[in-house]
Order: sequence, then structure tokens, then C-alpha cells
Amino acid sequence: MDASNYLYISALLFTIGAVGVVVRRNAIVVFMCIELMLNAANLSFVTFSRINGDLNGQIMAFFTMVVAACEVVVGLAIIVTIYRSRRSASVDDASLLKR
Amino acid sequence: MNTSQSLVYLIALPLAGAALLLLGGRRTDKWGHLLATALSASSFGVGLYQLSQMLGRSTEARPVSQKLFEWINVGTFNVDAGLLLDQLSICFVLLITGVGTLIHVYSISYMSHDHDRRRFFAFLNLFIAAMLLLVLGDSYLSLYVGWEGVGLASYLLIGFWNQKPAYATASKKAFVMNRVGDMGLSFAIMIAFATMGTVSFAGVAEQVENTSEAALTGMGIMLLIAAAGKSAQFPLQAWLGDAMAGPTPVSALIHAATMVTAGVYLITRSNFVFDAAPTAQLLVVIVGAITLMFGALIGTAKDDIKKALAASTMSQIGYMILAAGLGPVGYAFAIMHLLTHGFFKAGMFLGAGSVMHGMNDEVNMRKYGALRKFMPITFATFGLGYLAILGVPPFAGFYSKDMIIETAFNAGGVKGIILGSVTLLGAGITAFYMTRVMILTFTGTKRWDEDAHPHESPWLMWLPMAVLAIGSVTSGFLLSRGDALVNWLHPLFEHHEEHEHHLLEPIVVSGLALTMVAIGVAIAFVKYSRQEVANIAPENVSVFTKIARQDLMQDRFNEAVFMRPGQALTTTLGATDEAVIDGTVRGVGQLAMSSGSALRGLQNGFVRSYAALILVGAVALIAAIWVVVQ
Amino acid sequence: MKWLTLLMLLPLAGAAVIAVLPKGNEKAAKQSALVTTLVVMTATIAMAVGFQRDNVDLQFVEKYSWIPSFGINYALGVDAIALVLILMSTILAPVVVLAGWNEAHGGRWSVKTFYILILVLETMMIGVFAATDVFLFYVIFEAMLIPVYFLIGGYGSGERSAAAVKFLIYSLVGGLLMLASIIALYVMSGAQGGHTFDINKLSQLQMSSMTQNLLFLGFFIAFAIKAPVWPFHTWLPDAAQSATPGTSVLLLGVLDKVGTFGMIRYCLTLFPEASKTFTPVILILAVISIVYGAFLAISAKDIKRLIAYTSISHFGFITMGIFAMTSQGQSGAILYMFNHGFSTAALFLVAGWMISRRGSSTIADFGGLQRVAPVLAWTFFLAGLSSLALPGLSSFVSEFLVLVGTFTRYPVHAIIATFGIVLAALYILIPVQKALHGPTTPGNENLKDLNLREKLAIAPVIAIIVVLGFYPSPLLKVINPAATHVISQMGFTDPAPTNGGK
Amino acid sequence: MSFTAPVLSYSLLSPMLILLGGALIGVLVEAFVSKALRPAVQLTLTLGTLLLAVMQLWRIRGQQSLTAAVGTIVFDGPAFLLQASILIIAIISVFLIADTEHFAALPAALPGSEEERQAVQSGNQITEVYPLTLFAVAGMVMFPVANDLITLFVALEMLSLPLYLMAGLSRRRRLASQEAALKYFLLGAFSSAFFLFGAAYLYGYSASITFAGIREAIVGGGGNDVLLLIGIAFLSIGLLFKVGAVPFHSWSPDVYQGAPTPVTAFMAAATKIAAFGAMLRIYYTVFANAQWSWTPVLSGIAIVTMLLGSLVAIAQRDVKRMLAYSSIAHAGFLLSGVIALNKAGLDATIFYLFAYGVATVGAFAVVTLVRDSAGEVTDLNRWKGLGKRSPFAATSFALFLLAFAGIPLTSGFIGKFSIFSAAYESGAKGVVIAGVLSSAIAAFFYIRVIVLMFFTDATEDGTSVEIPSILTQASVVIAAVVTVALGVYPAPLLDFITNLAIFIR
Repeated sequence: MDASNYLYISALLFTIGAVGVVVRRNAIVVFMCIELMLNAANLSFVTFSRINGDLNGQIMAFFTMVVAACEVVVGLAIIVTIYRSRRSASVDDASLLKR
Repeated sequence: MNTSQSLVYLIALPLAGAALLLLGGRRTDKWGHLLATALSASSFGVGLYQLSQMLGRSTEARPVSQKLFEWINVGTFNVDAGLLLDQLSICFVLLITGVGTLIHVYSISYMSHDHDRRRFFAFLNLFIAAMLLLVLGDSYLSLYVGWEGVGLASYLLIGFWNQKPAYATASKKAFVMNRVGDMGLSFAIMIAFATMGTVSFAGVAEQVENTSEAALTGMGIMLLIAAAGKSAQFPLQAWLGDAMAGPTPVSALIHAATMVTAGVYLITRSNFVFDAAPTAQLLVVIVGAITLMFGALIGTAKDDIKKALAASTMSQIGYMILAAGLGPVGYAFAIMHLLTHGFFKAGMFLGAGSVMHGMNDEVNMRKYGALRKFMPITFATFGLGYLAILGVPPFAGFYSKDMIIETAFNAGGVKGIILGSVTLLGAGITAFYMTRVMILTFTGTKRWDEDAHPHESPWLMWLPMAVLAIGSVTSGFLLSRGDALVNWLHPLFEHHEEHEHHLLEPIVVSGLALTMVAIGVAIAFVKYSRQEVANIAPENVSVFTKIARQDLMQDRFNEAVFMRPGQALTTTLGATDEAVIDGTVRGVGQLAMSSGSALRGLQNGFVRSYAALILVGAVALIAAIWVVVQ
Repeated sequence: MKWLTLLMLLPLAGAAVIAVLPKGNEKAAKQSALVTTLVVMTATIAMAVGFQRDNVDLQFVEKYSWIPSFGINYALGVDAIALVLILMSTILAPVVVLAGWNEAHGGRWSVKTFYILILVLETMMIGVFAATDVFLFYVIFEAMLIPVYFLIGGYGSGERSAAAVKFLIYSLVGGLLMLASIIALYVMSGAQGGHTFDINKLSQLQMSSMTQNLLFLGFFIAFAIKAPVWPFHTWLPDAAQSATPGTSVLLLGVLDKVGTFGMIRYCLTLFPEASKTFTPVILILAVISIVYGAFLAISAKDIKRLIAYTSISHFGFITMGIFAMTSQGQSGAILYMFNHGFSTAALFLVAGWMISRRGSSTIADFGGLQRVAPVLAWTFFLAGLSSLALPGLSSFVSEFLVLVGTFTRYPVHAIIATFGIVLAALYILIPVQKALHGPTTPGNENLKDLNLREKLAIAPVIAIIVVLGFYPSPLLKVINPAATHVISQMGFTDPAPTNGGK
Repeated sequence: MSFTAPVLSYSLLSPMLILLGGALIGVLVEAFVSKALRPAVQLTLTLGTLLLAVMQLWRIRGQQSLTAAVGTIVFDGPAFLLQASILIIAIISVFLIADTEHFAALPAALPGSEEERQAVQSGNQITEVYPLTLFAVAGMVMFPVANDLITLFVALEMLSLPLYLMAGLSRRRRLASQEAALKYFLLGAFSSAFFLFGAAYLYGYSASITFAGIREAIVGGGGNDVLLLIGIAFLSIGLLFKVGAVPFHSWSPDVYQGAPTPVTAFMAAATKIAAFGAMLRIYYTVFANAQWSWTPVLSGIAIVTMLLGSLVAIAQRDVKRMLAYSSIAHAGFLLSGVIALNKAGLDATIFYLFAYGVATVGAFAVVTLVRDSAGEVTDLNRWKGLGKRSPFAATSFALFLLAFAGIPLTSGFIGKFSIFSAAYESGAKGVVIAGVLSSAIAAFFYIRVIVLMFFTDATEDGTSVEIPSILTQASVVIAAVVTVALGVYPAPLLDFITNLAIFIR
């Protein structure tokens, strides 16, 4: 089957993720959407590596996973701290800084 | 042309006096007035010396010049500070320094009680210097310096008692209206330079024939405006009446004898221009004629003795201007009347001053009366001046004025008849108002205020009056004996042999003139000697009198046409500057400010909206690239 | 001998000395400032003596590489125009210091700071006229705003900070427009044989008339704001009203000249064609400035504003003279710059003394001053006369030259401008009457007259005004060659007498 | 099959290795050294590491290599200049960070909780900020030298993640600080997703993850341009986000305000250099031949960024936000250097980055000085009359503002001039005009602050200026000196840059 379909899927996932970031309130969910976008990127990497017959894309995917993992660590740390001090994980509550 | 190194002293002496007294300050109070008088006298001496020299030389060798230094020298615009003394300017030099000195003497006593007397004398000297520069300058530009110099001196002297707001205003008015005239002079100079490439009298004189009449006419008109400004001619006459605010000696020297005649000098000096520009010349005549009547009419209604005299000055200068406008034939007579007028009018002003001196500075003639017995000398000298101005033979005015009337008639055609009759009529009216002055002041019954105890003035004051009186008796006869003055000035004005079509014989003219004078005197007698004079001006008078009292509405006119609109313009401009121009600038600032605060709203603090913005940005970016690529 | 650098270093040295003076020793600060400025003045005169007046090239040239990668040099040199202006600036400096002996008190900061600022400013005043490298010129042109800004905002009166900001913003905007033009020139020079800021090389550049016009505007607007020419003038009255008299003298007397100087040195030299294209517009602006400034001066209630407005009128004359493109107009304009420096100085200093005595700058608050403080009053009157260009005083010569020069080519403009002299009579005599004449206003009975220091300060200014009025030719002899050079560079010659078309 | 060990030229990688090493040691120190000693030890360690890195870098200046680490790292003139700038900025910033007063004693503790109070009282200061800084610096110096997409992405995250955390470490106003961290993190991650997606498409287009490969593909053409364009666009988003260009700027004001001021100073200056460094390399070498597609768009972004940054800055009441917006405006100016796409542009941008970075650190350093009992005072209204109370602080701050405004005789002017002339040379006249215009607007608010400090009388309150540590003072002085020196006599640095700044491919 045509590999480009995977590209469409990844594009779709990316869009879903992006929209999710904008529409969801819960910090965790927002973060998950971002992860979704990253993985969409990964999918396209892998697809392209398949299309181009080149392995680097897949290597890239692995790196991305590692980095994503780091991101999770940092991100959760931040979200948890703020949750503890605010008793809420809604990103809309965190709007002290504006104008 | 021969040169003389001593010309500069004419100016330098009084100028030094002015500088010394002004910088010296109170230290010089003791002797300041004496020094000033001495310097002015010595300047007169130099003048006499120059005259004797001049008489010693042959006609064409008479003019002398002196180059002082290179003044303004840019490209083709080269003006040296140079002096020129010829038959014309010598007349003025002697008049200025002579009468000037007399008035210095008079002022010593007249101003003796004023604690600023020194400054007064400093200004007098300054005036003498400036006036001499005016008549000695060898180019229009150096004349200009003197021209504004006398304006300044006149401003300072009119406003000498400027603690009185009215006086301060009068001086300002004089200066500003003079500046309008000066503007004309500068235009004339610009035209001269642009068209003939020179601004010296000699240069212009020889360029005249290569220059189009249009240009010359323009220049002539501008010169006329200048003359009108200085000599209080129509339409720039309004300042002279108010100028009487100055101390009386000032009125005598500046606003009767010398400065106000500068216009006549300018026109005669520029004879070559006017002779080549008939239109301009005609305008000169017209201005002269109008002013002649204008002044005379105002004179009939004035109760303030000085203002009456001022009006008469205006009208007499009208005569001179008119004469000067009649071309070569007229110049000499204009000058002659100028000289005689210098004597009798100055004399009468000093007389008026002496009267005021005796009457606690009262100027309203309705509060005089019967002063003949109390100040006989003043009466005598004033009387002689009176006869002179009337033109009663053999007094000075008779010769000078009749000449003008006669020339006016001989101007030819309708022009001649009109001008002749105007001058005649003027003579009649002059007779009327001068007689009025005489009667109101010296005859009739006392109408004084209680505290007035008139007395004759000290000799320092009456001596100059006497001298001037002698002048007003003899000068006319002397100047016209064997056409002395005419021949003296003759070489300056080129005469295309004038076609002597005598419209009227001289004798007839004299007859007519005397008749007019007689009528004028008679009316005056009937009006003021037969019946009692109210010591406050009656209100139930003819419209005409009312108008005449208000100087024929001249101030109303200026106010309505220039002052009010000017003030309106000024205020509006001020407002516009604040609102529109500066407003625009501030507006731009405001715009930036407000748009800044508006955009600030985007930063609403919600991370999701930021993300949305990024998302939108991403889409926009793609779109933009898409557009670019297509 | 590196004259110009020396001249620029001397004030800085003085500033350094003042900086290390012990705190609070104000007298010492003032004295060292006075000494420094006097030294600079003497040095300038010494330099001026060595100036060859018939040589139209730049003289006392210095050139060191500054930022080679941009082809920027520290290049100095003066022609007659620059020389005259530098002379004016350095003569005015000590006068200002002496006249404003107590100006620095009541400022936000110490007296020391005041004089340091003044001296730094003097360095820049010299540099801005001496710079022959466009970049260097721009740097000083902009940098000199800062000391003035602090002088106005820190030592002025009334709405001083607002005025200072207005002044700075106006100038910066103008400066940035000029910067854009300069960048364009720089880039073009790079395309045409090597990056450079050398004014002579830049004037050789080939560019389309469109570009030239745009770049010209960039420069001209900057200078028109500085000068100021209508309608870019509204900063001046505020600044002048708020600044101390001394600062105002430097502001109107010297800094604003940078505008008119720039028009000659940069607009005409770099963009001859564009200058010709815009001349009609500029002449109209100039004439408007003349009349407009005069009218606003007549209506002014505040004496400092009044002087500022008169200056707008005077700068109109200068601009008109520059663009009339006749030797009379050009020489007149240059001489006018010099004379205006001194007549404005006289007006501002005397006005300053009046204000400091009365504690108010509203004209109506004075009255009868002539009786109370005669010397003060008469000095003010004399200054006024020079401002209304009375013949026999210096400004007359320059003003008349400008008028005559303009008349030969643009009669109409000249005629309208000449009406300015009547207005001048009004805007001087009205305040003279209000302030000096009439009965003494209650409260003014015992205002002090000028003291010796003040007399000493004003005397040289008056002397220059009078002497140059009667004997301007020494100065004219220096100016004329330069002026004629400018005209011929622009490809103009004086119009010949027309004989009125006969 | 045989395995060939990769050849690494350690000398060229040494700066990065040193930094990472230092960072790791820092972690250990955090774990094992006694609380009392920690601050001192960490400070010396960090400064030592940085200095060592600088010296090492200096030794290898002028060298060039594409194969420093089997083609993933490139080292050349620009690399040296950018890394050097980053390290110098980092050192000055560490001077500020050294003032522990700014940092939460125990970030894990709840704001206002008992344990936090104890931590503060007992003076037990968690000093994790130092290793974080070193990690970030390592990422930053790697960012501009990355030579393939993997390295680029890793470097990006390596510099970002520590910064996310550091933003949350403020001792005062902790809620705001944590919020800043959250925003920065979420948006950062969001943008890096775009970045990565773009990378994927570039890979798809060129079948290569090395810059060289991508460039050849572009030069050769024939690929699917849609992939290329999407790739360029999304990659650019990631980079533009980091430099804070409109419309990807909205994080910076909030984060700048919320983060501890020393951290703000560090990221404002250093991140810009790193991100622009990477941008320069990518746009000048990789995308150069696709110029037709991106220059117009980037010009548009540059113009909007300058104008919006300057305009909004006018309306700011908080000094840190004001500086944030001014940094946005400067991002616009810097972009015009990227657009120029010529040697002059490269030199100018590098010079500008350094000059601007130093001035920025200086400015924020002054901000840390202005305090009252409750810590820093960033409300502009309370800066009134600062000139009276502390001429030192006020004057130096004024100097930095003038530099931002681009007034002659400050480094800012030289920077503006060079960068605009480069842009003009490349024909981007519109950008130059907009730049000049926004400089005028910008001048407006810089001057407003100067007026506040010098021409307005102090209101009331105990806003005092204290010099907490000699180091902070030093950083201000150094920044001031550099700013003036580069304004008066920039020739040496300019020449140095001109000679070195040549990309190798």
C-alpha cells in the first residue's frame, strides 16, 4: 500500500495534538497532546525513512523518544509543583502574568 | 570729484556726543547738555566751513565726497561707506545743524527740571548724527542707515516720557509706521540692485537711461512710500499727530524742521528716477496734494496747539512733496519751502513750547487766551512765524509758497488747474487755522485754569525763538533774491528747457493767494474773535468738524483695516500652532501609545491563547510561503 | 599642529578637571569652566588667524582611520563656513558661563555636573562643525542631544522634563531619517568603488534622481527639525521656555545652526540635483517660517517663547538665503548664522537676568523697568534692536544681503519676506513697551540693575553686534569665497542686472 | 561485519565536553557536599568550568572542521564567535546567579509552607541552579554548531529543559515563577513539536538528516517542494519561538517577568545568541538556495516583530516586561541581519548579538539591584527618582537603555548601523525603513524610563538600591564598559569578526 497514507495519518495526529493543546484545560492532557504531536513527527520520520530507504529517520525516532522522556520528567515536575501550590492542574488558573 | 576728509566730522562729532553721554551715565549729568550743544554747534561750524569751501569752487567742482571704508562687498553687490556733500545736502546740513543747535540751546532751559536731561541731549545728538548721515550718504543703502537711525531717534524722543503709557504707544506707532515706509525704501534698493546692479546715487543716475520705465516706476513708487512714511504723507500720515507726545523741542526739530522733511530730500535726491518715471511722479504730486488738504483740514479742528501745528506741518510738507512731484522746475522750490518752513515752523513750535512752559504744560488752546501781554516775546516771534506761514509778503513763506502755487498752475492742462486751485485753497485754509491758533492763544479773554500764572520764558528759550523768527522773516527773501537757491541747485537737476507757458502771471498768483489768505483770516476772525470761545470744546458742531477732530478718521481706518485683522490673524495663528501643528505631533505620540495598550490586550495571560496564537501563526506562515511561491 | 583635535580635547580636559574637584566646591567648578572656555576661545582665534581665506578647500585637515571595516574615518577639517560657526560657538561659550554664573543652582544635580555637561557639549559643538566624515558628523549630531537633554531636563524650569523629552524625540526622529539616508549612501558607495563616508567621495556618487530626492529628504527633514523650519518647529518654544538662558543660547545660537549648516554642507553638496528640485518648496517653507514666526512672536506672552519664535523667523531668513543660490544670499545666510548667534545670545541672557530678578518670565509681569534698572533695560532694548535688524547693527547686514540676494532671483519671496521687518518692529517694540516702559509695576520697584559680572558678560556681545554692523567686511572677506564656491558647485551664477527688461 | 569506531576530534568538542563534565560534577556536588559549603563550591565549580571552556575554545580558534564528530558537529569561525559570546555572557550571568537571594531555598517546598520557612531560616540553599545553568550552556554552545537534524534537536532540548526549570526557581512571588515555568515549558514543548515535524519533512524531502545532504538536495532541486516548504516553515517556527519573534513571542514577556531576574538575564541574552547562531547557520548554508521561498516571509515577520515589540513596550509598567518587549523588538532587528544573507549581514548579526547580549545582562543586573523589603522592585513607577538615590544604578541603566535605543557612542548604534546597512545592501529596504521607524518608537519609551529615573522626584516608599555582592556590581560595570567601548572603538572586534565569520560547508 502507498506509504504516503502514513504521512496523512501523522499529519492528522499532529493536527489533533495541536488542536488539543489549544482546547484542553488540564495541564497533563495538554502535555499529552504535545506528546501526541511529537509522536506524529516520529511517525513521519519512520515513514520517510521507509520511503527514502534510509535508516537515519529511524535513528532520529529513537532520539526523539529519549528526548520526549526527558521532557516528561521535567514537565511532570513542573506540573506537579504547580498543582501542589495551586491545588489545580488547569492551565487557565495560571494566569497571574499578563498584559 | 574732489574729496574732503573733514566730511566725517559732521557726523562723528554729534555721534561721539551721543555715545559719550549714553555710556557715561549719570557721571555726565553735570555738563552733558553743554557738551551736546557744543558738539552740535561745532558740527554746524564744520558745515559752514564746507559751505565756504564750496562757494570757493566752480559750479561743477562743488560736490565733494569722502570714502570711509569698504562696508558691504559681496559678489556684484558692493557698497562703500561713503559720504557725498553737494549743493543739495549742504542746505540740509546747515538746516539740521543750525536749527538743531538752536534747539539744543532752547532745551537746556526747557528740560532743566527733567532729571533725565542728559539722556535727552544724548538722543538729540544721536538724531543730529543720524540725520546728517541720511543727507550725506552717497548711496541708497547708507541713506537707509541714517533713515532708520532718525526713526530710532524719533522713537526714543517721542517716548522720552514713556512712563505715560499713551506716550509709549505713540512712539511705538511712529516707529512701526515708519518701518512700513522703510520697507518701501528697501524694496526700492532691491529693485535698483536687481535691475541696475548698483545702489549708489551716482550709479543709479547713470544707469537710468538703460533701464525700463516699468522698473523705474516701481522704484519711484517704492521711494514715494518711503517718503510718505517719514514725512507723514498720505496714507502713512497717522503717526505725526501722536508724535507730539514728545517734548516740544523734539516736535520742533524732528517733527517740523528736519526729519519729516527727509521724504522731500529723498524725492529730490532721486530726481533722475522720477524724471524718467512720469507715472511715479504723478503719484507724488497726488500724494502731495491730498496730504496738503488733509493736514489743513485737520488743522482747522484741533484744540491742542501742538496737534494743530503738527497738522499744519503735514500740510506744508504736502506743498513740498507736491512741488517735488512737479519735476525739475519744482525741486528747487520744494527745497526752498522746506528751508523757510524749517525756520517758521520750528519757531512756532518753540513758541508753543514757551506758552506751555508758562501754562503748566497746558496744550488746550481753549484754556489759553490773552497771553499777548504776559509773554510778549513769545507772541512776537510766534506772530512773525505766523505771518511767514501765511505767505504775507515779504515774509519767508510768501516767496516759497507762491513759487509752488505758481509752478502748480504752470504744470499745464487740467493737472495744472487742479493742482493750482488745491494749493490756493490750502493757502486759504492755512490762513484760517493759523489765525485761529493766534486768536485762541494770544488774544481774547483769559480762559485759564485757576493755578495758571503765565510768564515769559527765560532768555535761553526766547533767544532761539528770536533767531528763528529772524529767519522766518528774511530767509525767503534771501533765498529767492536773484533765484539764489534755484541757481545754486540748478546743476543737480538736468533741465530739459522748460516750455514756459505761463498760465498765470506771478503777480496774479500772488494776488489770488493773498485774497485766499485774507478770506481765511477773515473767517477766523468772525468765528473766534467776535464771539466768546468756550473753554471746553462744544459738542454741537457740524459732522465735518467732528470728523476733522478725529483726524479725518485716519486712526479708525488703520484700526479697522490693519490692526484688528492683524490681531485676529495673530491669535488664530497662535491657536493653530498649538492645536494643529503641535497637535499633529502629539497625536502621533498618542496613536503609538494607544495602539501599544491595545496590542497589550493580546497578552491575556492564558497559555492556551498563546498556543492558539502560535498555531495561527503556523498556519499563516504556511499560507504566506504558499502565496510567495505561487 | 592638530588644531581641531586640540580644540575638541581642551573642553574635555576641563570637564575632567571639574569632575575631580572636591564635592561642593562650586566656585572652583565655575571658575575652571570659565577658564577652560576662555582658553578654547583663544585657541580658536589663534587657529582662525592661520586660516587662508581665499582657499576654498578644507583646511586644518586631520584624518585617522576609525572603523576601517566600514570605511569610517575620524576626519576633521574646516572651510570658512565651519570656521565662522566654530568661532561663534567658542566665543559664546565663555559668555554663557559668565552670564549664567548662578544658573546651575536649583538644578536637579550638582553645579559640577552642569559645567561638565556644558564643556562636553562644547567639544561636540566644535566637532559637529569640523567633522568631514558623514558618519562622524552623524555620531556627534546625535550624541550632542544627550548633554542638551540633561541640561534642559535637569537645570531648566517649569515643564522642563516634558520639554526635554519633546526636544529629544523630535531630534531623534529627524536623526533616524538621516540615518536611513546615510545607510543608503554607504551602501551605494560600497557598490561604486569601496565603502566610504568621505563627503567629497560621496558627492561623486551616481544615483537615480528618485533615490537622490528621497535621500535628500532624509537629510533635509533632520536639518529642518534642527533649524527649525516651519512646520517642524513646535519643539523649540517649549525647549527654550524651559531651558536655562545659557542653555537656550547654546541651543538656539549654536545647535540650531547645525541644521542650517547641514543644509549647506550636506544637502547641497551631496544632492545638488535634489536640492534644485526641492528649492521651490523649501523657499516657500522659509517664507512661511519668516512670517509665521514673527506673528507668533507678536502674540507671545512669555518672553522666552517670544525669543524662540523670533528665531524661527530668523532661521526662515537663513534658509531662504541658502536656497536663493546667489552669492549675496549665501554670504548673507552664513553671516546671518554668525550674527543671529550673538543677537539671540544678547536677548536671552538679558531676558534671563530680568527673569531671575523678577522670578517670572511673563512679559506682563514687568513694566517700567527702564526707570528701575536702566542699564538692564537699555541692554535689552539694544539686543531687541539687533533682533529687528536695525541698520548699523550686525543683523541688518546679513538680513539685507539675504533679501537682496533672494530678490534678484525670487522677487516674490523676497517681497513677502520683507514684510517680516515690519512685524519684527512689532514683536520687539511690544515687549519693550510692556516690560521697559509705562509706570513701574508694583513689586518691581527695587529690582537690581546689572552687576559688574553681568556687564562684563554682555559687553563683548554688544560690541560684536555694533562693530560688525558698521564694519562687517573682515568677516565677509572670509565668508565670500566659500559662499561663491557653494554657488558655483551648484552650477549657479548671480543673475546679471536685468535693466527691468529694457 | 566489522565495526569501525567513530573518529572524534576531542579538541574541537572539548568546550562542550568540559561544560557537560562540569555539569555532572555539579550534580554530584549537590548530592554529596555539605549544605554549608555547597554554594561556594558550586559557584567556583561553575565559573571554573566556564573559564576552562573559554580557554579551551580560545586555543582552538580559527580551526575548521566538518568532521569534528563524524559529521554531526561543525566547527568554524562563526561557531567559535558564537560559542565564545555565549560563554562570556554565561560567565557574567553566573555573577548574578551567584546571589542566592533570588532563588527558592527549597523549590520543592510549598510556597509559604512551614518547611520553606525553615529552609530559609536555616539558610539551607538548594543550589541546583548551577548545574542546570551548565547544562543549558552546553546545549546553547551545541546549538549553533549542530550539523545535522538530530544534533540540532537534541541541542535545542538540552538548552530548553534546564531553562524551564530555572524559570521556576524564584524565591519571591513563587506562584508567578512556577507559572512562568509552566508556560515556558508547555509552549516550548509545543514549538519543539513543530520543529521536529518540520525536521521530519526536511528529511522526507532530502532523504538525509545532515545539513550537507539537505543543502545538496535543495541545490540539486527536483525534490518535492511541498515537503521542503513545510519543512522550512515548521523548522523556522521552532527557531522563531526561541528568539521570540512575533507571532511566536507571547511566552517571553510572561516568562521574563516570572523567572528569577538572573535567569531572565541569562536566557534573554544567551538563548538569543544560541538560537540566532543556529538560524544563521541553517539559513545561510542549508536554506540559502531556497531563499526565494523564505526571505519575503521572514522579512514580513521581522517588520511585524520590530513594530509590535516597540509599540507594546511603550505601554508597559513593569521594567522586566518592558525589557522583554524590547528584546522582542531586537529580535526583529536581528532577523533583518538573517534576511540580509550576505557576509556583511553575518558579521553584523554576530556583532549585534554580542553587544546586545552584554547590554541585556547589564540591564537585568541593574534590575536585581533595585529592591525593597519584599525583594526586587520592578514596577516602573517605583523607579522614580532613582537617579537621586543611586546614580550608579540609574546611570548605568540609562546607558544600557541608550544602547538599546541605538544612540551613537554606544555599542547599540554600531550594531544597528551595521545590521541595517547589511539588510539595505541585500535590497531589503522595507525592513530598514521599518527598523528606523520602530527605533524611533522605541526611543520613546527608553527615554520615558530615563525621565522617570532622573527627572521625576521619588514618590515615597523604601525602594532602596543595595549592592548585594561585588559580583553583581562587577557584572554591571563590565557590561557598561563593554557597551561604551564597542560604541567608541568597535574596530578591533569588527575586524576580528570579519576575518573569522565564514561558514564552512
